[in-house]
Amino acid sequence: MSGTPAPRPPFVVTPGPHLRTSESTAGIMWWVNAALLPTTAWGVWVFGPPALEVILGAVAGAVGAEALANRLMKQRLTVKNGSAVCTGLLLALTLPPLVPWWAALIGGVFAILFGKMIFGGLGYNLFNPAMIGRAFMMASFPVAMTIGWSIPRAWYSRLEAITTATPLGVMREHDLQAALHLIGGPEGWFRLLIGLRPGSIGEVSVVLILLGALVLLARGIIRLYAPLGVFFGLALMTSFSGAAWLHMLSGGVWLAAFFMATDYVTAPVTRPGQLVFGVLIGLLTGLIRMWGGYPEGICFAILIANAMVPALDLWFRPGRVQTAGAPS
Amino acid sequence: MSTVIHPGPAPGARQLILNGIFAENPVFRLALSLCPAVAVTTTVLNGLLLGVAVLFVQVLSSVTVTLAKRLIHPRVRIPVYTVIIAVWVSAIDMSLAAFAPALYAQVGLYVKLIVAFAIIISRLEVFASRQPLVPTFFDGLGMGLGFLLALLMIGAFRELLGSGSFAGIPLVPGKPLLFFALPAGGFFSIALLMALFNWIERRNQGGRAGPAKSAGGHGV
Amino acid sequence: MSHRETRGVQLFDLLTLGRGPSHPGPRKEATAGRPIEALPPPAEVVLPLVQHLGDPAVPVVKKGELVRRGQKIAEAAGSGVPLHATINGKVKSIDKQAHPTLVQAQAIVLTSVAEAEATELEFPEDPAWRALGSEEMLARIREAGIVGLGGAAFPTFRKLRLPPGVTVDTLIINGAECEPYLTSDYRLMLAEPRAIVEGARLLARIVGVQRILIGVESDKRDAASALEVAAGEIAADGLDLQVRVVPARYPQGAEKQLVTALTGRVIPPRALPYAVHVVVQNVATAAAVHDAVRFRRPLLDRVVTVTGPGVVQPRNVRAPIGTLLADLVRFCGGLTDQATRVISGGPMMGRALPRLDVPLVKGMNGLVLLTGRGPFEEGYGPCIQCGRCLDACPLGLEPNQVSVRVEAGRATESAEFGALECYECGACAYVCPSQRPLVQFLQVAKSALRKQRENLAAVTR
Amino acid sequence: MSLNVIQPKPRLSGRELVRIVLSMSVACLAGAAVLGLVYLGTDRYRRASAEAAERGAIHDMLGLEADARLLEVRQYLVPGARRVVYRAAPLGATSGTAHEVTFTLDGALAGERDVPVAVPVGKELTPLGRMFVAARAGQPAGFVVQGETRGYKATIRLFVAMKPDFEIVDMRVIELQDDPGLGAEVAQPWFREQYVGRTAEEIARLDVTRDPMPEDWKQALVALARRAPDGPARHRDLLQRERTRPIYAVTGATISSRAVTEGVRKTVDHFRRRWWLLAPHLEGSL
Amino acid sequence: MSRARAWLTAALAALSLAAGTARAAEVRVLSARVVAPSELRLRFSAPLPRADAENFRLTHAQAPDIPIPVSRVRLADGNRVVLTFEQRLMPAEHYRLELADPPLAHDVRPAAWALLLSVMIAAAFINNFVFTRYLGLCIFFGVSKKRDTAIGMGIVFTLVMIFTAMVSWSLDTFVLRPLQLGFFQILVFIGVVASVVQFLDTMLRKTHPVLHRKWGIYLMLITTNCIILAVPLLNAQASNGPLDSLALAIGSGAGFALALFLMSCARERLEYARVPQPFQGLPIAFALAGLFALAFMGFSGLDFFR
Repeated sequence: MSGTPAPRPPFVVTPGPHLRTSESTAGIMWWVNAALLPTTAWGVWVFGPPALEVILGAVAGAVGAEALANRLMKQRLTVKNGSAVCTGLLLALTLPPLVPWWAALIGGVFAILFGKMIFGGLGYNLFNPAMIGRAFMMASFPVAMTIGWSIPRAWYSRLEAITTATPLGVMREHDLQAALHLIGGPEGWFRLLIGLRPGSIGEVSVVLILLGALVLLARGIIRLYAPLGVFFGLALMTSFSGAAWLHMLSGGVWLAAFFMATDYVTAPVTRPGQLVFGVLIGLLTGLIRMWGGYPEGICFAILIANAMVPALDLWFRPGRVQTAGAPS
Repeated sequence: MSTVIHPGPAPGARQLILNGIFAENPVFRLALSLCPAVAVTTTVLNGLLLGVAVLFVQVLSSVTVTLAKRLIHPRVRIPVYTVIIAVWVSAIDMSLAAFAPALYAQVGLYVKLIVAFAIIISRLEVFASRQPLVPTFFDGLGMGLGFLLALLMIGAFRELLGSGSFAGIPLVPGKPLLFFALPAGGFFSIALLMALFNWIERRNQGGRAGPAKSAGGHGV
Repeated sequence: MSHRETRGVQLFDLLTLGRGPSHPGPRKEATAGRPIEALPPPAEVVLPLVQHLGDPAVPVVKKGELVRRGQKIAEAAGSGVPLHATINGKVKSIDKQAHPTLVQAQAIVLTSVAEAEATELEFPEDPAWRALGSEEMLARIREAGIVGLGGAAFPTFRKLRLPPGVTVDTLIINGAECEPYLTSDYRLMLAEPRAIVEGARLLARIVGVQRILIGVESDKRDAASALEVAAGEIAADGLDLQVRVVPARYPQGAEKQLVTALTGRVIPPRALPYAVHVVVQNVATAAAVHDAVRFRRPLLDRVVTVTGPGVVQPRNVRAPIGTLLADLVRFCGGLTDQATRVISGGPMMGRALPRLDVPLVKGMNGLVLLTGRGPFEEGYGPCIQCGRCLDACPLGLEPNQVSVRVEAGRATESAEFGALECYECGACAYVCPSQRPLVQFLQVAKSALRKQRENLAAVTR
Repeated sequence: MSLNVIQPKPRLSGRELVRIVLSMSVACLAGAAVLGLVYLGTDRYRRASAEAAERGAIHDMLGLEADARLLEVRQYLVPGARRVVYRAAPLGATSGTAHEVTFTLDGALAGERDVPVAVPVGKELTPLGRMFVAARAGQPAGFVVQGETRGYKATIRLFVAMKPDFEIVDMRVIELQDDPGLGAEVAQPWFREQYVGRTAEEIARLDVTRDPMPEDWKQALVALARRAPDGPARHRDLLQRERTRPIYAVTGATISSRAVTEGVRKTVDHFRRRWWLLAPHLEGSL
Repeated sequence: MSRARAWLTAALAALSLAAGTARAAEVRVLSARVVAPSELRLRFSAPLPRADAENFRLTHAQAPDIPIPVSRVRLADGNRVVLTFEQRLMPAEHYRLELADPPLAHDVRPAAWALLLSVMIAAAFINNFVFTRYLGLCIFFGVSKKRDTAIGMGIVFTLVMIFTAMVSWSLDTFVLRPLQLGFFQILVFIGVVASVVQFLDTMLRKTHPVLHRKWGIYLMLITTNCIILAVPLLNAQASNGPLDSLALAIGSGAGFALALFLMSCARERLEYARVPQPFQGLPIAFALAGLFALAFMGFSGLDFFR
């Protein structure tokens, strides 16, 4: 008989259950941030220092705004849980690389203050804060948000003009042929896949986004319902256009499908709800791209679908254990 | 209806006017009839025009009602009030169309819609129909001025942020935050100004716990 | 399949590569391999008069009286059961003592005496034990002081006496010990499969059913086969007894889950298994029933798992009822330096005790000694709507919705999210990444709703 | 307060009913009277100010002196008859005669007559558009024509002012729903001023470029749009340099810029072809 | 017997042949569709005798005297012709096509239902009354606290809106305009709203007392609402026809109901949020409406005739 002799009161009395998973909100958020790193790094490598400036601006804006709001609302500092960083990063990754850094900063501030903190902080917001930030920037800095695209890798070779248009922008302004020409002919799908095309900082590399998404999937942080819904909806909507594959591979579909449509707070909680939510995003994206007023519609599609989430949560409730199955 | 019905003799003119501007500001405090008013306040001038229109309609209707209150049968007073307001709105509408056509072109629909502003008929009901001419006039003036000031504030805020100008005079080159000139920005401008009003009020109350009155004070 | 998801959803979950909702793992390694060890008779036992749901027993011994192990020392009163001496000893006192669940309660304290002064009562087999009528069997069960040994401590004779109008067609023996760490039922199934099977047959005869299903979780297949072997060795008597393996997943051992898993029937919210024509008994209870009917042996001891990172040598112990927990811990090598928490029962649904000088009661199936300051030490964060609790909840309730309503001071608006149906298995709180005390939120909501209902009833009356 | 209306009402006595009806009738009659008076009082001003605004805008665009004559030409379609009718009368005239010229759709003269201005056009005629002709000493001194084009989001309406030789002297966007800060910039002085001074032939071949507009040129355009008398002289070098170049698109709004350019081109082209037919028949009206 | 049948068959065959040739002589345009950017796709009931550019004359309805030059004529198959023009054509707009041989004319424009649908979609989404025009805010913020209320209000509202719009349109078209009494517009329209509401109220009370108890309160709230008045005013302003007016009313009503429903769902969720004190109540509702408006910006420029 060894060890400390019992009894040794008092012991800690806490409410049950007395075991808990090791997962934490902060842990999840930092994993998401980590999963975004590959595509972020690629964005910086492809679009050069301007992209880095935009990323730093947006993240600084988001984090600063969160700290400020914590202060004003006399809350505990919530910056450490990584959600503000995540919002800032996601915002930056959806921005054109040549947007001025201060615009990204303002966008980050707006995203956090009016997309999130005004409702009381993490968990209470209805709209994806990053997308609120982006929509706000589209409204406030329309020119920068329309023309701030950069030719991939051009920054390094110091070409005279490095601005260009995105494949979707070209498709909107001219036609499919012009868009195909921009990405280097029908074989351009490979460039689209690895991310050598003009576009938002973090949206270009499908492969690296997928890598990050796989990490999150493997860790059980996200589920595939919403992303599959997005792809399905977009494919359905664009299947008439004859350029469905271009629609699927360009723009921010992949980033949005895996990192925004899966945002816990602003997506439905149940699986069927998430699936419908995703399909809605896909359909709306296709709608806006083909008939709407913007070449890329995913940002607004997410916001509109976010607006539907409370309703979706009401319609798609978890399968409650009912009396069904009991013989009467 | 949260509007306070004043018991006893009517207060003085000064107090009535201040009441309309601050304590019962129709936009920020009573949250009534703000409907379309905010829509056109992308600039100070638009706000001014609409505010003046409301001011006139309010004062003229109040005065009409208080003068004609003996003639109005209580059973049909609401329809009669509506008619009175509609008449004055039409009159103001036509006058603006005739004398300020350029500005009117931008806010025309909303001038016509003044007829449906709940605040006007509610002032007729709670004040003009019970008080003599002079206080009614000042009450209408106060309410109208309160509305006008609120519209000017929103207009100034949105014009400054959205277009970087004041009353059409550019102050900064370019457009600082175009967002605030858009419909979405209009909602935000009002939210921010309302929150500011609430915050100031809470500070003035010295921390007395009173959740924003405008919240509960909604007319429905 | 006890859980709500259909096969299609599970297939889809596979696609996600995700692990699905995380569940507390079994964590039974420390004691699963250890056979039951008998605790030497302790120097003192504390026998509370209430160890069951019902009226307290009435002492029939006086202070200073000498009692023998097995002797009745308190008579059943009302709906309760009697109490027996669990050691040979002298009545030291009859007064208020510390109680693991009631904080303090009347108890008979016995101090052990030497073999020479008193000897254990003998319980010879009743030769006619297989042919008894059900009323006789029920009387013996009550007389033996048997209560549900799975944790509920509901007097077994009452559960077996069907309310009027209730018909039952299936008896379920619960061998799905789903609480992490606990292995007492598991070891009992390995050690005494025959007693369990015989007990099950007796129980079936009492409630008058032909079908017996013994549910064992898939991580205890050896126990299942032991039971099957035992069942095969016993001569057939027309009863249909099957041992079935159910998936190991918390809270598989909860009545509602097990009934659904074995029969496909779903117990309606807030109803008892009777509602679906089923009676459920724990394996340990079945063994005790066997002893009571065949030998008229009262419930004197029970198997308890003493385990967790806070104890030096985790063991499965057969200990007399009334043994002080401190004695149990001492038998298991004492506490480690890190031990900070004492959990009576399993770590999911058990309760934390502030002290170890309380007795082992009939319903206590585990003693888990944990380290650290508990899961909610850092305070909790806001609900981020991740939906993990929805996946974890075996009933399909919405703890997230309930919790935000309770937080906003609107607990009474949570009825439609199932607050009243929750049986507090704790699966939701286990998975919550924001460390929200969901069980407590649900409790608040439940009591608010009950109060509201009472008020309403008072008004309408 | 509106809830009062639905409260259950006790039965009315006959006298009360009369009073209620009277009360309502008085209110309505008085209201109608007031409105009628206001209408009579303001309608004249409304028309006058609308006309003055139109006249002012045309004068401003063409840079006319105050006493210049303005002829308004309205174009109608005679449905089913494959004919268009032009009706010309002095702007704002309420009396006197209007000159009507009718052409087939293929441009052959089909009729010509004078009618009193007071006689309204037939109800069956479909209005097609309006154009204004300024006249000085019996000769056309300039034209203002309304045109429209399809913008990025909705139809853009514009006014194009031309010299008698169809060189553009001004262009204004009067209706537009494009994005503020983006497509809506086509209404800005610096953008529209780019069309000024281009001849009809140049307009017909006009292209749009996405190159950034040189800063000096932008400043010059803003200054020129103010119509200072010495403007063209001061910016002569720039004008020479830029007149042959394409229109610089609004940054980020190439589609809107192209749409406006197309609208101007079409407006000038259509007007030239119509004026070619019409001019000989309007000489008397100028 | 068999001979008779043979005769009959022969006669029928001859008849149908004659009819066929007659029909062939009379070529009709079966369909004409503008495809962006500059194509006109035509389908005729019979092959065209001439398919050169000079045979076709396309004009915009607003410029019937200026033909749009044809740059290319392509015969897809016997009855199908694709014309390409030197200018952009707009699928949403109205053109007139004339053929020299055979002499025939055809109006090229989108189907009426498509135009009405686009009016409805525009009113419901692109120019949503609440989120872009700020109309009906009183009611919007007043009744969007509870979902049930919002749904009831949305339904009643849409119905009343359609009713008043049609009555107002009739009065405006058949009384006010012909008599040049435009200055009575406001008075008449608000009278119509009040009467319709009163009428529905009485009807409902008499026929469905239960429904009346449920929805009567909403009916009364409608009288002093600007959104209900805005539809007739907008119709009058744009001189809309009966179908356009109806489409606008339906679209506006549906848009308002949608806004109300979404807002009420969101606000129910917001009840449990920790909104900072100065923003509690209406300010947060306004901010929320602002975010909705920001989201609805996504619909701007939506055009199915693109």
